[in-house]
Amino acid sequence: MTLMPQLTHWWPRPHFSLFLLVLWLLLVNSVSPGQVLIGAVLGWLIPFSTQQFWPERPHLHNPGRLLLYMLRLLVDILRSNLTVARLILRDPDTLTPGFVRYPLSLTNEFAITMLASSISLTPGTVSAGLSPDRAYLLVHVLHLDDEDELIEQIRERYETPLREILE
Amino acid sequence: MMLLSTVALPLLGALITPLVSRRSTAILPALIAGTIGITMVSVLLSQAPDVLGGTILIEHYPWLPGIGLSPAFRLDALGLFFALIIAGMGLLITLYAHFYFAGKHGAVRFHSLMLAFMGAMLGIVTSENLLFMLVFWEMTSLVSFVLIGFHQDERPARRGARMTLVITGGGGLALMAGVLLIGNSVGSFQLSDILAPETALTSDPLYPWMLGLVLIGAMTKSAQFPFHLWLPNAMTAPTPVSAYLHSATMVKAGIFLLARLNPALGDTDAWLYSISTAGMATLLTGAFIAMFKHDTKELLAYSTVSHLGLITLLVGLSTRMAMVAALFHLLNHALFKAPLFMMAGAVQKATGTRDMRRINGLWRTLPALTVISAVAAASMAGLPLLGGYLSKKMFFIESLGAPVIMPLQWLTPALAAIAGLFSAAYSFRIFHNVFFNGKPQDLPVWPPKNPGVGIQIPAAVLALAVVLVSWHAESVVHGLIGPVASAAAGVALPDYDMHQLHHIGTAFFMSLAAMLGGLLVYMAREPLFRLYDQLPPADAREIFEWLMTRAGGRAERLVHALENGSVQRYIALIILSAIVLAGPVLLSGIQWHGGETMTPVDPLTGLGLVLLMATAVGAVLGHHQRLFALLLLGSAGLFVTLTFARFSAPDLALTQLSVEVMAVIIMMLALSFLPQTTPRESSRLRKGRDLGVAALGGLGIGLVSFAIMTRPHSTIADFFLSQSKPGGGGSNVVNVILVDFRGFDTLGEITVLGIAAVAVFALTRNLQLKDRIPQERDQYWASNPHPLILRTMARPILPIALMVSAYIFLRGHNMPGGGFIAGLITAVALSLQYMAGSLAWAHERMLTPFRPLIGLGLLLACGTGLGSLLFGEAFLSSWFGHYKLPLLGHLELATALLFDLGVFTTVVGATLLILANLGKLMTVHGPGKEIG
Amino acid sequence: MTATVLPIALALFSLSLLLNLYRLLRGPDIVDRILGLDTLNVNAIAVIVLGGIYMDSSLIFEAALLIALMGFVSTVAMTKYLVRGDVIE
Amino acid sequence: MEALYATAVGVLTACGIYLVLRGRTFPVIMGLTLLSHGVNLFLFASGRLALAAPAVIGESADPTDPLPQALVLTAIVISFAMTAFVVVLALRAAVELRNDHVDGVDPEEDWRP
Amino acid sequence: MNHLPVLPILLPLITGALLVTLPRLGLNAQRFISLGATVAGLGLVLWLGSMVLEHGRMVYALGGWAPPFGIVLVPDRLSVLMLVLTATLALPALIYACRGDDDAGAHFHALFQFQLMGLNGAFLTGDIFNLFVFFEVLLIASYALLLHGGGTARSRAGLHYVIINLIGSALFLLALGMLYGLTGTLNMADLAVRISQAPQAGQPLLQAASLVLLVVFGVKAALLPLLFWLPRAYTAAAAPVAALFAVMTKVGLYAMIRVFPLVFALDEPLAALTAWQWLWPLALATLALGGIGVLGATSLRNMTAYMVIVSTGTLMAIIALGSTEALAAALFYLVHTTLLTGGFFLFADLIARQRGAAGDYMVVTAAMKDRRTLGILFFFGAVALAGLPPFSGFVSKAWMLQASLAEGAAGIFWPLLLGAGFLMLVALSRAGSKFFWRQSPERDHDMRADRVRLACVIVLVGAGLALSLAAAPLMDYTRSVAAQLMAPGDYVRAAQEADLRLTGGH
Amino acid sequence: MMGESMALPFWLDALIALLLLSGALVALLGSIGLARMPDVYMRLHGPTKASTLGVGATLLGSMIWFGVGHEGLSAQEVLITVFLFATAPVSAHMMARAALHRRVACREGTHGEPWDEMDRLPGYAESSSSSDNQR
Ligand code: NA
Ligand code: NA
Repeated sequence: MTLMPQLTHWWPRPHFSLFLLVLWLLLVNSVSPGQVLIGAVLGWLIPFSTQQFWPERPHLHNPGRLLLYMLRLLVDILRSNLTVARLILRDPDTLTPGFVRYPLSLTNEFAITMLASSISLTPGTVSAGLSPDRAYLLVHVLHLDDEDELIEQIRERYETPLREILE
Repeated sequence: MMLLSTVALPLLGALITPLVSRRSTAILPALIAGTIGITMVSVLLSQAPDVLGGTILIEHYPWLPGIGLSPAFRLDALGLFFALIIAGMGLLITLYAHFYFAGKHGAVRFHSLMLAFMGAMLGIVTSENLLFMLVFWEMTSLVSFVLIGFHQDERPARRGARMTLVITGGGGLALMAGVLLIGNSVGSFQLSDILAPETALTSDPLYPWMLGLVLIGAMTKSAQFPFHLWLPNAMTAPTPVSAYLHSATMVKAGIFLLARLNPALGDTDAWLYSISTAGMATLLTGAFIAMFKHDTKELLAYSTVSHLGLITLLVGLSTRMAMVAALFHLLNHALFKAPLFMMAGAVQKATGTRDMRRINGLWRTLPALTVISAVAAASMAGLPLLGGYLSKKMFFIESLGAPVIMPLQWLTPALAAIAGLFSAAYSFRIFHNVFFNGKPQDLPVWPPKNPGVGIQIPAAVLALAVVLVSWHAESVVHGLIGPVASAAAGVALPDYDMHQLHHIGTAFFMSLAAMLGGLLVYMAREPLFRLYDQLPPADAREIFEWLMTRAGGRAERLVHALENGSVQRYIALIILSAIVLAGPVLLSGIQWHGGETMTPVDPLTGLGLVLLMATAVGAVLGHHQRLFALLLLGSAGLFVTLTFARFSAPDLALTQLSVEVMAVIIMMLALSFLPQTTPRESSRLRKGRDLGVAALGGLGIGLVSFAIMTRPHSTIADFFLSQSKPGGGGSNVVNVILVDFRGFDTLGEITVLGIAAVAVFALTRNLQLKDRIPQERDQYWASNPHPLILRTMARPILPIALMVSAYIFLRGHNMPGGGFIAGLITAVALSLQYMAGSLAWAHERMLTPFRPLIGLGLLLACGTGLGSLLFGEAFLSSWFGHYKLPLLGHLELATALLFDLGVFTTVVGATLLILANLGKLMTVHGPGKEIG
Repeated sequence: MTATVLPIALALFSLSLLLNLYRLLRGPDIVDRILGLDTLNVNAIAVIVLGGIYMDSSLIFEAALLIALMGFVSTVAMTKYLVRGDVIE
Repeated sequence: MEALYATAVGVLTACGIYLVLRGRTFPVIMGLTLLSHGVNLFLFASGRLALAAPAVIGESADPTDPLPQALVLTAIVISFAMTAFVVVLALRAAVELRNDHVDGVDPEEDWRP
Repeated sequence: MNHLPVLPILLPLITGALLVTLPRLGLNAQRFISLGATVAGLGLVLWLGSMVLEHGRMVYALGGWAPPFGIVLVPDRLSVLMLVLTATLALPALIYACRGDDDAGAHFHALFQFQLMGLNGAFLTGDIFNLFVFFEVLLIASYALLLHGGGTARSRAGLHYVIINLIGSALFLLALGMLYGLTGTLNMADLAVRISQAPQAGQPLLQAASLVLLVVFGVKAALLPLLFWLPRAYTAAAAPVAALFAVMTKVGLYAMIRVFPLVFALDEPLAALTAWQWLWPLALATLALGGIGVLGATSLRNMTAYMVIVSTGTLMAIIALGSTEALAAALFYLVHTTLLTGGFFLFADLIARQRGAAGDYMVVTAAMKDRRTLGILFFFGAVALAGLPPFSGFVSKAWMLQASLAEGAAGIFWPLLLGAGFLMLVALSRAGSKFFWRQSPERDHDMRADRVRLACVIVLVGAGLALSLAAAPLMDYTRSVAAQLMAPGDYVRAAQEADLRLTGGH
Repeated sequence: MMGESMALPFWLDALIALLLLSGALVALLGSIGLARMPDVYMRLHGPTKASTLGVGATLLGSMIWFGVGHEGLSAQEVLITVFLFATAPVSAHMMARAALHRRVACREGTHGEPWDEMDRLPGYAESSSSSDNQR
């Protein structure tokens, strides 16, 4: 380990730096020039000094669609909560839980993560594992009616958009 | 100066001898010692006329006047008498030793030690300061110890030496106590004050203690019963030592001391009975046993014991003339015993043994020595007209007039006569058995060789002295012993009536009876020996060793029963001590409720506190399941955090939370190498005891806490609140206290953290964890350690957490936050990378190794504090300023921030160093490779 | 209206805390306990935020932020421990 | 509130003491942690309990005593350092002594070589 | 402004930090830095001593904050005594360590410096919480030093030592909480004033606090029944560390004589303090146990550890008498015993290095190569330790006996003190004869004693003689220390009158 | 305690109240699920969704409350919310994985028990990290 190992990129993540600047201004709750300066410096310095920890570069094709995806996800989350609320208050004995293997077609790591997260946040499903060869996601379903329908739903609502956005 | 140099010269000689003699001829040490001896004798003799005339020479050298410990010397007749014996005898022994050690190694050591001893002995007898005398007193014990152990490779020598040291050293300690009591009572340790007529020690309530302690000191030194055991065992020393230390000088120190203190302590019933009883017991024991010893030196040793008893008895008798008798006998004993020892040494040289059953008929080989020994033995036996006869007769006379209570009046002379009888018997024996009594039997050296003239000269000189003293007994007694005895008695004594020694009275018949009886006993020795052999064997040395070993063993067992290595017990003792000490004080009339009104309980806070207690109790109940208990511990930490947050301590809440998580992670890292469960091994009793201790402790702390919280409160806090902004430049008072008002505490605190991290580094550096304690879980270890989802999510968390950390850091001075918390956030964020990636992966990406971070953090904090020195301010004086900059607007700069940066850096470095090195243990790369 | 709702919300969250603690103490598996603690952390965030509204002070929100961060990290650490027997390797 | 708080301090301390008296290193370390919780809360309370009165200038009219907070902060940090150290030491001792008993051995065993 | 008071803390801190910052630094460079700093530290404390002699007492307000608000360092005669003693002991111990002990583990020199920093800080501070902090600094450093070099015995002893001291620290905090909760201050002088003015209702709690402090300091000072951690810890530690530890028990003692007379007995006699009353019986019991332990020890190291206990028992017993003279005698003895026991820890190691597997255990082995030199040295050291003349042990013993007699305490104290001395004599003579007199017939060990190590031992053992020769000035000094301690009012006045302005924003 | 001075528009007040109350209810629902469900996998569902959402709603309410007229909009709540939503699935994933690896039993009647295949997939060795191979 040497002091300052390969810090190759002088500005590794411009978008992220911008995000950090905004985050800083929100945190300090001020837009004074001094704070902007500090935020800008930190926004550059932190990604710069930690770039080795984040070697992957997700290529975002369409930030707008990602936002849209997020919005849809939010709606699904709200819906899922209503579903889960109903299930939780039901007699647990009437539930039919199960594990479902969801065959993945995504390859991008970030995309897989997004998908897994989306599954976990939405109706009655938790992504419980990723097969070591990344061939499928193991999904636990609180109340399993129809396995194929569930897989189809996930593919349609989440995986396909994600592939389009991220791969 | 004269007396000081008298003492110092031999001591100096002792130091010089080994230095100069290392590679020179064998004669040099003897030459040095001899020169010193001659100087001593002549110096002392030059003072003799004045001193014997009543002059007392005193010299003071103030050293530690505060505790009365100052070298002070005094030469009066008593001192001179002893000093002459010491110096004169020393001179002769030096001569003797030169021949004794011819061809052997050890002469340098011997002469050096002899000189040291001579100096010490002279110091004892010329000390004016009683406390300082102890210096010499103990020195003689120590030198004696070394000399007895001269032949280190011989087991009896080592044992004898240790026994002597233990007995005489112990006696020295008692003497020290006695001297201190005397000095305290008199108000001075100077003999002039102690011996002054107006001193009335005998009426001091502590007089029995003084007497007892001094007596123990004197008795141990002078080998009085029952402390006499060391003397025969000291015979392992080279013969010159025996002759000098153990017959002529050191053993007389006790008697000297008694004589010296006689005016101050004597003349009481206690003195009379204690000393004379001890003396009598010694006299009889020594005389009786001596007869049965086949070893020449052992016989002489017991004989010495016996004669010392006799002298002691006389000192104790306190009759007007007993002191004269005592001192005269002391002189005679020195004169006749030393040549006998010298004879024993010479005979040993001639025959290779000291066993009188083998040594016989040596008169042919050693005719001169036969004559010399005849004179000495005759004096010892008390044959008429020799010194021994005279002094022994004096003794009989004194025993007849002993001021003992009525029914015992006959006892003293009777016992004295019996002792005299044995004394005569062993005197005959040592002479007859060695020089006559048939032919020698299987001697190691055959034929016996004459050891030369030189070695016999000192003995001849002494034999001559015996004759001279006997011849001029009257002038010796009147001219020398008289003044000496007067000095010892403290009052001028009339001249001893020498004529009564020539009367044919009771004393004469006692002498006669002793002599004849002694002859008879000697004749009947063979059956007596057989009788004696049937007595149960009692080897003092063996008994002593057994005692010592046993005492050591007992001590070891006792100590290890207490210090049994069980930290559980030690902890219980500590906590119990606190309870036992503080408990009673608290229970005595304390008002628990201090009078302040209590804050009302709101349900949520109440619930939080109840949950806090529940988690703690849960952790105790579930502590056998370690991970579960750890979880509960973590939640207890969470509730503590919430408690701090609730009671207006946001900084504390932040710190507690971060620390808790870090601590739990560290404990979990360790747990993976430890058993997952704790066995149930405490007995019911132990659990009960622990519960009791815990309940008492908890109750006490709870009550005290309640008592304090309900008491009115006035603190220095107002200062901090009012000065925080104007003086410290920050509105978060807690932070200003930490980095400014009490920044020194914080400096210490981060130093502790830094040291802990470095210590963890050092501890784990070479730790081999090859053998992880087997766990049932092992079979499932087969999965990707760095799940994709975690890995991906950990990426963006790092920069965001760092941003938060920067935010917390920068706001710390004015809002909750600060360097410590920021440092922990950074460390946690980085440790997440360790978990999500791997140690190696994450470690390659660190910008810097961790130890320099710790050091630099400390240096930065320290350097910030030092900066104020440049401005003439105290260490850690803070400085801050507000600036309006164009474009950037308002800006505050403060040294406190720099200090806090030091804190931040240290915390990051320390925490990561600990984590990385613990994590390192888990990797297959394992130890060996330093991390951080 | 907020003022009226606030105590109710706090009471509900307290109830949640109790349920979380129940799971934490009850188990049965260690994963259940971790889950209980994790949820406890999340609910504690809400309690802190509500407390902030109650006291009209956002001073302790950093504590909430920290609980979120630290809670996550500790959950990750514990689950890693369960799967791998170690946290960092 | 003070009574309840004091009870909590007492219970934490008692739990700490009980665990500290156990025979294995791990419970002892947990006990030390609980004990330091109890003591920290005790030290904190020496500034008295105050609600909604953080010692931040301008946040509260009657701020609480900040000094005990600073002291407890120092104490927390120090006890963290100590805990980290003792954990590693316990680990090392367990590895070297092949046993995680606090005494490393059966207490009856003779400790001398 | 005179910054001398803070430098004995900063110098080792900066040195230690520097050594941590440069972890790749070669061992020789580390030694050079560490030795240089230690020598400079000795110079510093001597200089500080001369200043204190001139002014009587200095008050250094850190950060410029006037007491009682900020932390003050109050070097007085007692502090100087302890500082010089520590520096004097540290130097030979460090030199000894530089002959190879420092290479047995990581960061010896940094830890050694941190240890010095903790000790010096504890001796200088006038703030009770700051005292706690420095206690922790010196403790964590001592934990690490104790474990330096590794091995099972160290791990076990270290674990006990650490756990016990952690509990001690918890108790310390408890006492501090009580004191602050009742008085609202931390500066010792201010505490003293506030305690003396505290209402009657608060007295039991304050007394309880003082008793908890007694336990805390008692653990550090090795007071029965709190001392059982000591023998094994001191026996297990590397020799130079154990030597330095000789001063560690004295820290507890220092804290007692610093805190109790000043803080709890400002206006009333010390003897009226409950904590002080407890000290006497406990100290006597300690003394007795120490004596027995010395007799029962099986290795020279272990024996020396028990001699440390004897010395703490003696010290605390004599201190418990509470008179100025007794205190002065105790302080003289403290100097003597610290240097001598420190030297003997080194000596035990020196012997052990000569005897192969037998180490310093009292068993018979083949003769040592240097047995004459070592034997003579042992003889003098033993004589000095057992309190026989002409060494400082004798002087201090004579003084302590007299002082206790003046207080009417001779009846119990004398037999115990003299008895312990007697037991030491017995044990040391046995040890000496086993080490130097009795040899098994095997071939002699042919390793020579390292000259530098030997010199270190000679210096420390020779201190027995030097202290005896220079006893008069040292006695005067300890008298003046005791007089200063017994007049806590002066301390309070000095601290209160410290002419300081508030610094901060300019 | 609550700032009495400020006058909140009714609808905003109502919104905040609604957010707080619904947030609390949803979170409670999650906790009930945690307490009530029969196996660990089913218990995971409540907290990951409900509690996150409930707390999110509370945070949103707080954000509005502080943002309007109090201390101005502050980012902490946003940050916390985002953070919670980002991490909750990861936590759930990790816990589920842990449960699977510990072979924590699921309720009887659960479809498709996954034990064996998770550990014995083809290509497992290649895809796992280097340290695995050496164990
Ligand atoms: Na802060
Ligand atoms: Na989470």
